[in-house]
Amino acid sequence: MNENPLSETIWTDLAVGVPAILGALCFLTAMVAVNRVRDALGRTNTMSVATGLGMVFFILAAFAHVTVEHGFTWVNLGEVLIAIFATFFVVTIASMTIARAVFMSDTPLDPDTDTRDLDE
Amino acid sequence: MSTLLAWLLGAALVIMALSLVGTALRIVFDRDDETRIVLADIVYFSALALFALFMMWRESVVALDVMMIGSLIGILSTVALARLISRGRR
Amino acid sequence: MIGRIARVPAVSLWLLLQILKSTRDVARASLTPGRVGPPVIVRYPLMGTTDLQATMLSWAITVTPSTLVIGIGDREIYVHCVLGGDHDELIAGFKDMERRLLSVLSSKDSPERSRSREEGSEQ
Amino acid sequence: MTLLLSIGASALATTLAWPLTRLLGRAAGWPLALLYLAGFVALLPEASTVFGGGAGTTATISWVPARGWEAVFVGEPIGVFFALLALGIGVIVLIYSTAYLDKKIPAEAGTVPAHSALPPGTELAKAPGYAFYQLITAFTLGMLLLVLTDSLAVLYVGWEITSLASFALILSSGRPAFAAAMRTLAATFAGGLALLAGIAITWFYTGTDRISDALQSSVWGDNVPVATLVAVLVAVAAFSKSAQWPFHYWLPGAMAAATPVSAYLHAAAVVKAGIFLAMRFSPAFSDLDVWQTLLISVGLGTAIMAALFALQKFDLKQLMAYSTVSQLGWIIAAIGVGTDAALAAAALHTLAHALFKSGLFMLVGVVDHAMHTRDIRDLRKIAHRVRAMPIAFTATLVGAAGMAGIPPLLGFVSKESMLAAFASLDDGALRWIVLAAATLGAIGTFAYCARIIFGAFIDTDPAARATDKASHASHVSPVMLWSAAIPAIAGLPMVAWMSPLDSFLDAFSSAAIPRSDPHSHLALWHGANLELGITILVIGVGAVLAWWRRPIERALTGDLLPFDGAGIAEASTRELRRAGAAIAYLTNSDSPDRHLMPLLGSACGLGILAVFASGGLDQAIPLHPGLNRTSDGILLGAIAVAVVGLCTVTSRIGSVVLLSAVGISITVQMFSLGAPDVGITQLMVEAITVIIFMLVLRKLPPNFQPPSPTRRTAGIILALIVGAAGTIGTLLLTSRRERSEIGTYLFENSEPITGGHNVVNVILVEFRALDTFGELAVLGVAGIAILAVLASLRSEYLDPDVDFPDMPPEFQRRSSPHVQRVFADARRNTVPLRLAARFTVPVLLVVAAILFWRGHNAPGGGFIAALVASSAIALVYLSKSTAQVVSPPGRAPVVIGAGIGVAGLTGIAGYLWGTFLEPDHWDIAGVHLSSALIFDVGVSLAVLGVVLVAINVLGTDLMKRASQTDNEEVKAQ
Amino acid sequence: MTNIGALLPLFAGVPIIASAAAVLIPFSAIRRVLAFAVPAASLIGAFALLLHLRGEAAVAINIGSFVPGVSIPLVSDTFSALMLTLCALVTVLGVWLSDATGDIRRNRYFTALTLLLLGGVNGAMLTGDLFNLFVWVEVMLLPSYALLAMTGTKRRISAGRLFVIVNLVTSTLLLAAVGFVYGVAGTVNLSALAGAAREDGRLAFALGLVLVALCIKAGATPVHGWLPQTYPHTSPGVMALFAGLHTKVALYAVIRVWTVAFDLDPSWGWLLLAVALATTLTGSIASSSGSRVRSVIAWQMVAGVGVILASLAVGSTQSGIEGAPQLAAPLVTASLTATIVYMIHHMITVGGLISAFGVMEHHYGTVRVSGQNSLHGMWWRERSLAIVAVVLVASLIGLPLTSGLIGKFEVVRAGAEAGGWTGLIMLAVVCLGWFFGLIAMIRLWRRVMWDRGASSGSAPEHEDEDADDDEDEYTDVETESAPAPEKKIAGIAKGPAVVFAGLSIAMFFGYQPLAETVDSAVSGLIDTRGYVQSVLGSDAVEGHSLIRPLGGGDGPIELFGGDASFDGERETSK
Amino acid sequence: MILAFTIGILLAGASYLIVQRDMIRIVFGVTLLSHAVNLLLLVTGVGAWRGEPIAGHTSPADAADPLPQAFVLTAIVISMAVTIYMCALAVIGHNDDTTTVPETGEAK
Ligand code: NA
Ligand code: NA
Repeated sequence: MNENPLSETIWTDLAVGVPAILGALCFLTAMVAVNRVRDALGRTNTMSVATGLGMVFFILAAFAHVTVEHGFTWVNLGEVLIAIFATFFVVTIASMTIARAVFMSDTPLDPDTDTRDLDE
Repeated sequence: MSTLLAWLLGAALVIMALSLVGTALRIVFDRDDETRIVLADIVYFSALALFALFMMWRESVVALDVMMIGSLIGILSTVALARLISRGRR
Repeated sequence: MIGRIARVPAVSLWLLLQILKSTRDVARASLTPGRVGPPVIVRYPLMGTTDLQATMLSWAITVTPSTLVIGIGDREIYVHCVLGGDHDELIAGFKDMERRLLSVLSSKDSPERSRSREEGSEQ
Repeated sequence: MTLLLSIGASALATTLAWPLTRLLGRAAGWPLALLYLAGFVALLPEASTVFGGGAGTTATISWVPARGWEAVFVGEPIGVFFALLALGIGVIVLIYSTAYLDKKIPAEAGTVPAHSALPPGTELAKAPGYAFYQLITAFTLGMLLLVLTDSLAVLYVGWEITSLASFALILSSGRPAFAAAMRTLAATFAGGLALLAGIAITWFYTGTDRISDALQSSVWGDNVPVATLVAVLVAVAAFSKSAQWPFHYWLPGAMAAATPVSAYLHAAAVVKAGIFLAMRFSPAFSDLDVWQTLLISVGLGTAIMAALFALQKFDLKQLMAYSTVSQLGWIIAAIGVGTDAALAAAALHTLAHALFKSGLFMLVGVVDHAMHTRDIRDLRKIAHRVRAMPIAFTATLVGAAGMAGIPPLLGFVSKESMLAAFASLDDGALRWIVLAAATLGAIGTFAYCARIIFGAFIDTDPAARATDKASHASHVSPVMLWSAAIPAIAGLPMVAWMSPLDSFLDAFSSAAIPRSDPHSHLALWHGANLELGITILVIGVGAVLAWWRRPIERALTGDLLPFDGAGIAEASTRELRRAGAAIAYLTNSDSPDRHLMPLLGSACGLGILAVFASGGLDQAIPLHPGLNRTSDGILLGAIAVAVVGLCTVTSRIGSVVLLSAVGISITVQMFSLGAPDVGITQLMVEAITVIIFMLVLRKLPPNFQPPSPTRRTAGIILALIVGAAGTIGTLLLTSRRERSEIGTYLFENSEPITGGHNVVNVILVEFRALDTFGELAVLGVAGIAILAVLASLRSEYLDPDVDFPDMPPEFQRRSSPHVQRVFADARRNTVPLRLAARFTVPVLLVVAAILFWRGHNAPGGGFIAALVASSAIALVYLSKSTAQVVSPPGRAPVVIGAGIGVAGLTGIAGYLWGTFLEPDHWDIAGVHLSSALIFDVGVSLAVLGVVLVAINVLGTDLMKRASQTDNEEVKAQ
Repeated sequence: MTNIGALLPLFAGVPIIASAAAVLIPFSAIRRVLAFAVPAASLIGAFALLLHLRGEAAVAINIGSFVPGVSIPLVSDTFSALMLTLCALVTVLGVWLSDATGDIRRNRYFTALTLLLLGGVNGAMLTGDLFNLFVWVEVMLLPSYALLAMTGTKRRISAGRLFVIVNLVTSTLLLAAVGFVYGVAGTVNLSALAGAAREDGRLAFALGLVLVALCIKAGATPVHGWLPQTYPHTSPGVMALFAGLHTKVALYAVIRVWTVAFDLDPSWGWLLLAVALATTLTGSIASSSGSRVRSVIAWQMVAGVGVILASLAVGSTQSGIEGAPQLAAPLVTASLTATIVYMIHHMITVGGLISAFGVMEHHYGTVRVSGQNSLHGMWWRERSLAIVAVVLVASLIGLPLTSGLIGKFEVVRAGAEAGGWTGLIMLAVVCLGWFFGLIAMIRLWRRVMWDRGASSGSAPEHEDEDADDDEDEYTDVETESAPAPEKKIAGIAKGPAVVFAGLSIAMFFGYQPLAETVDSAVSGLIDTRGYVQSVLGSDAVEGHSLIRPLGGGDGPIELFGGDASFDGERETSK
Repeated sequence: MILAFTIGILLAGASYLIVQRDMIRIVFGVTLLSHAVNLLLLVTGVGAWRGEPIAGHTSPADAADPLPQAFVLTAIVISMAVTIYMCALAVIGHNDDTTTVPETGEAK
């Protein structure tokens, strides 16, 4: 274990705390949005605020925290990059899979949805 | 841990707890399976986020490991649940 | 080639900006009273031809809150836009996005890049 | 020694019975009779000693020295008397059988076709098969063991052998005898259990297995409750064997058996075993009121009841059977009186009864042989029977007269003695009641004896008188006739020669009543006394009844009692079956709730007991401080919401989602408890299980069946109880101690001993590798189990072909055909997914490799690595545009087998440097290697194998194709 | 090798490795050989161990040669060696039966599953660690889940589901109980827990929960129903295996925990006795119903478990006894003797009954006791096998010349030693149980052996019964929907039943050597010092409490009687 | 102790679910049950110490008891194995109602 902690300053606190708060706010936004929109497709759409963006913030916060506590290592950076890649890219693609499945299901769409492109 | 960080993390924790419970309630009371599956993703990542927050209080040697593995395999349950909606159709 | 790689930061930054903007839009729409939406489903004809190009565009659209790719056809994708908006504006937005991506994903002389240039100049 | 010789002769007879029968057919009875005779003779010296008042010999055969169970045999008057009876009557019965049985013995008993057509009550088994001699000799052997032993254990063995043998003998008469045989078995088995209990209590309170010692114990006098209990148990056993009320019903039913069997049963063996038991235990109980009351009341009651039954019967064998029941009632009552004179009288009557009853039974056989019927109503249609069977008539007359107690026969003497015994009772009122009952019984006896004579030989219907049917009587072999007649008329000469009996009876009664000093003096004439008066009364009234036999017969038609024993037995069996069905019904369901409710209930019940009944839970020990964290509370909330939701949703998909929510919360909780390995494992397991659930749920209905209100209520109540119990249990039984020393030890010594820093992983692969070994076997075999079970099903059942549903109507409604085509194109639409997988899978595999390698020092190891690799496999499966197997058919079991094998062989390899599963550590080129690493490879393979199986089998149509194509290669999957 | 205990792991290890081999080997002939050879080897090994233990109280190995108390110990005394021997024997015969009825031939993985089952059983019989016991029980159960669901009647899948669920929940209960034990005592090493349940009420509760779980696995009332509900639906061979192994492993563990940890605690004996007697009555009464031949036998298994548990419990029912082993020695001895002997008798007898009737069922293609298409007329058609069955039936109800009488005597001796109302009630109930068993056997006898069915011309008797029979035939592959075959049962198929019956008779006449062995087993159970010391070393103090409550400030308690090896260095047994 | 209530709630939910009709519900119940027991096992290590038991990383005074964690790991994997097997049983005949017998046949 690389033990090379940074000295804790207000900046390190902010480096950890602010992404955490932002991430949490993303989750909150997603939760509210998910409750506001009227169909499953809309919810799939808005949730990526949390799963994509919110998670990235938390990963950054965690990385900052570990770096502050134990110092920077390349291994940690690699892990963080993989994690960001996974949430930002892979999970987003997965939500397309859900979206298609939802659209192809019997779930009614929001009746106000403009679907004229589907009629062609 | 400094007071500022404690406050920040505490606030984040409260917000997360709120959104987690809100999502969970929605899953319970929504009759709509498709919505539930969408929300399952949020719950999953909320849990990872909570883990991240907790580990900032208490040391964990696996903090980043878990964030990484958790993100990597997040796709599994998402796709699996999507397949549930389509009853296996790809 | 080097030029394409050099464009990566710019495109990424632009995309990040789009994401943040759109996050703000979603937050505003859902945290303020009034209806969210109404949603619109848009058929967007692809300029790109390869799987990678289609995938990357779909990803970029999806990762942006409020837009979501729900189906991929041979030369088209279907996008769900939860916040609604004008049909043609949305198409134009996606076109802009695809053009930026193609500037990274395909060589200058590839047919899709030239088509994207043509379509861009039409506007 | 003579005892053993005698038993040996009988045992030899049992052994030789089968080969002799095969060799000689029915003539096998002759050599067997000779063996019996030898046994009888061998016993005579012993008899002369003990009947002369001397001490008998003792012989011991070792059986189970460790338990002190030895086959001890002792020469003792009561036993020797009964042994002589069994052997003596046995000789006669065997000789009789040589003529009675069919010449050609069929290979199988009861297979003679004609039997099934015979009306009930007809004698079935003149051809009892090879088993006949076998069983009847076993019967004798059992009887000899019973009466000659001094060991309680052997007593019981002998007792049960006689039960079994009589059951088998009756059963071998053929199918209609079945019910009777079973009643016999049930009654005697019940009695046997009473005896066993009695023996057990005797054993405990007297501390000895020896009957002679036990009987002399002071317990019987000192501890009245125990003595009473044992007395009742022994009496019940005796009643069951001697067919006393309420067990009287089995004996007449047993008449389906062959005549020699009946004769033997009634005269010398089974029923006499009960008499023997009562006499043998008499020394212990003769002073007990309950013994006296029970024996006298049941004995005389049975005597009167059975006499009435006898008056009612037309089948001569049935009549004889009830007469036996009634005579045994007398003997039992006499034993109950308990004086030396009474015991002597009982013994004398036992002897007399053995003689006349065996003779009478065999004579009935003779009549049956000659007239081809033994039903009085049929016999009446045959004229001139006396003329046809003069010897049989004479012998029957003598025998019946003996039974009726007419002077100057032995039966008269014994009956007088018994009456004298009754008259000697102290209690005035009791004395007169007993005497009155005895008189009634005697009158009945006289009447049915007359009925035997008149019914068998004399009464002839007017219509039949003119005919001369008797001339058509079959020839009866002289062997049969004389062997039947001799015991019947033996009572006559014996009266003239009674003085030797005196000493026998003295010896006998002093054995039965130890503190007495008996002086028996048998005589025909004891002067004009009460007994003589009763006899005269009996003969007078009896003669009148005999005269009125036809009207009485008519009057007694129908059921005398509102119920009969057989009916009661049948009804109780039916009720037992009903109770059994009710008990079985309680759990007769494949639905687990019926089984799980009591399961959880009993676990909680124990908790309640532990808390309230024992007071053993010491709540003074406080909870450890500092147990709570904020995270616990947040997760509790999340888990609570999800669990409640999980219980209430009816949608399967919804419940999977909620289950995942619980799972992921638990995972976080595990991390927060400082268990990183556990947490990562749980995270991976969650991911894999969700996929499995998906594979399964897509084939099941979309919604659960709504529970019935009852089920819901029961479930809620159960949930509340179990939840509360779990909470209380956790609060009481955990977190109230300091660190466990083992935990501390492991934490401090993992690194010094194994070089590993990750204590949990070190425990898994080194300290508790045996657990892990078992666990990986479990895991691997789960895959094998799935394959094995599914391979045993036909595909149409395994995975019924339901029409793959069309695109959902709502989707079709909102989409143009073109749009539908675009969305339905799986290949095109899974492109991004495949692209993502192409990046993710290698990353996951690298991560897996790293986790595997670092396991000893940081969270990771074989399980986690394999689970991560499995998730890569699952991702490959999920991202394909069609459902394809993720490994070649037949590969997954190989992976599993290899995994278990590698781990196991690593264990064996431990013997190279130590013992099984002992780890060894090497430094190779500066890299620390441990044999545990190889073990971990096995672990990983097992995990991978089971995931491969699950995905291949549940996620594709592999099994279906296998069973459709019969392709062995595919089938191997 | 100086320590014979080092070989103990092979009892579990070799069958498991052989199981892996059976998965890998593509040649059915070799798999078949393995199926016989491994249990036979286990039998030989166990017997050798039994002989070896005549000179020693117990042998043990601390797996991995770590510090005693930290390692998982495998330990064998006469009792476990005896059980190992019997289990291996039952496995050999069960495999034989399975081979005769085609299970092995038809199912690719039968051998692998059976060997793993054996490995689990052996492990469970040897382990001296409660958590490890849980693991072995799982090792035993998982193949069983498959064996049950892959052979037998059409209802086997349904039965298989029930079996899995009940056993899984029970296992989880066991696991929770083991957890509680650790929560209270800080160890799950049985030797370290010697006598501990008597000293601490909370530990008594935790270990009591262990016993509850084990009793459920044994089929004790009120959680008995799963057994007769599931066992009859599998094939005869598998049922013979289950009957001989599963409940007996559970009973073995009950006895072990009861003697070592509870030290036969009188304050709980009455509860165990009540459960046991209820089980006896339930099983024996219910066995008089039952529409399948083997469900009657399964109910008899329940009854037998009741008798075994009652024998065990009655040894602990004399209240007011301080230090039971010393004061109530005759009672405790009689009780444990009865427990073990009746268990042995029951394994043999029930195994034999299943073998005899199972072969008939298989050959004649029906499992039903009555009605159309029932199993009937066996006495007339299969005389030799029927005679064997009769011997076994006699054995079941305790008639002479069979092991049944020996078992009966021992049980009665235990009841008699207990004396008083307890002994009386126990004797009365057990006797009743035997009587009801007789009634049940009479019915079985009449239906299966005696009735000639409709073909004999007369209508079958007692047609009114069993109206509630459910339709399920024994759909065996070869005999499916075939009329009674002309060919009679092959001699080789009768083998297991004959051997079981022979064993039963041998146990009657040759009880002496067995009695000596059992006596030695019992003395090992009463005086657990040998067991404890073989695991924890000769310094271990018997019944030393491990519980260190909070605030008990009297210094650290020496864990293993001051064993010096506790300070870090791995103890080497070499 | 909060965790006791978590365990209690899990047990309650498990008990409710395992007495339902559908095999899958029962499987879910069993899953909850094993969650409960796994938590219980961890709690037996006394939740006051929650340091990750990595030698050299966590101080002995703070480290959680590693033995229960090893127990839980074993238990988790076993219950995963059984869960997979139960799922296979549940899906046979596309009928997981435990109150009816699934239509099944035997291999040829
Ligand atoms: Na989006
Ligand atoms: Na489990």
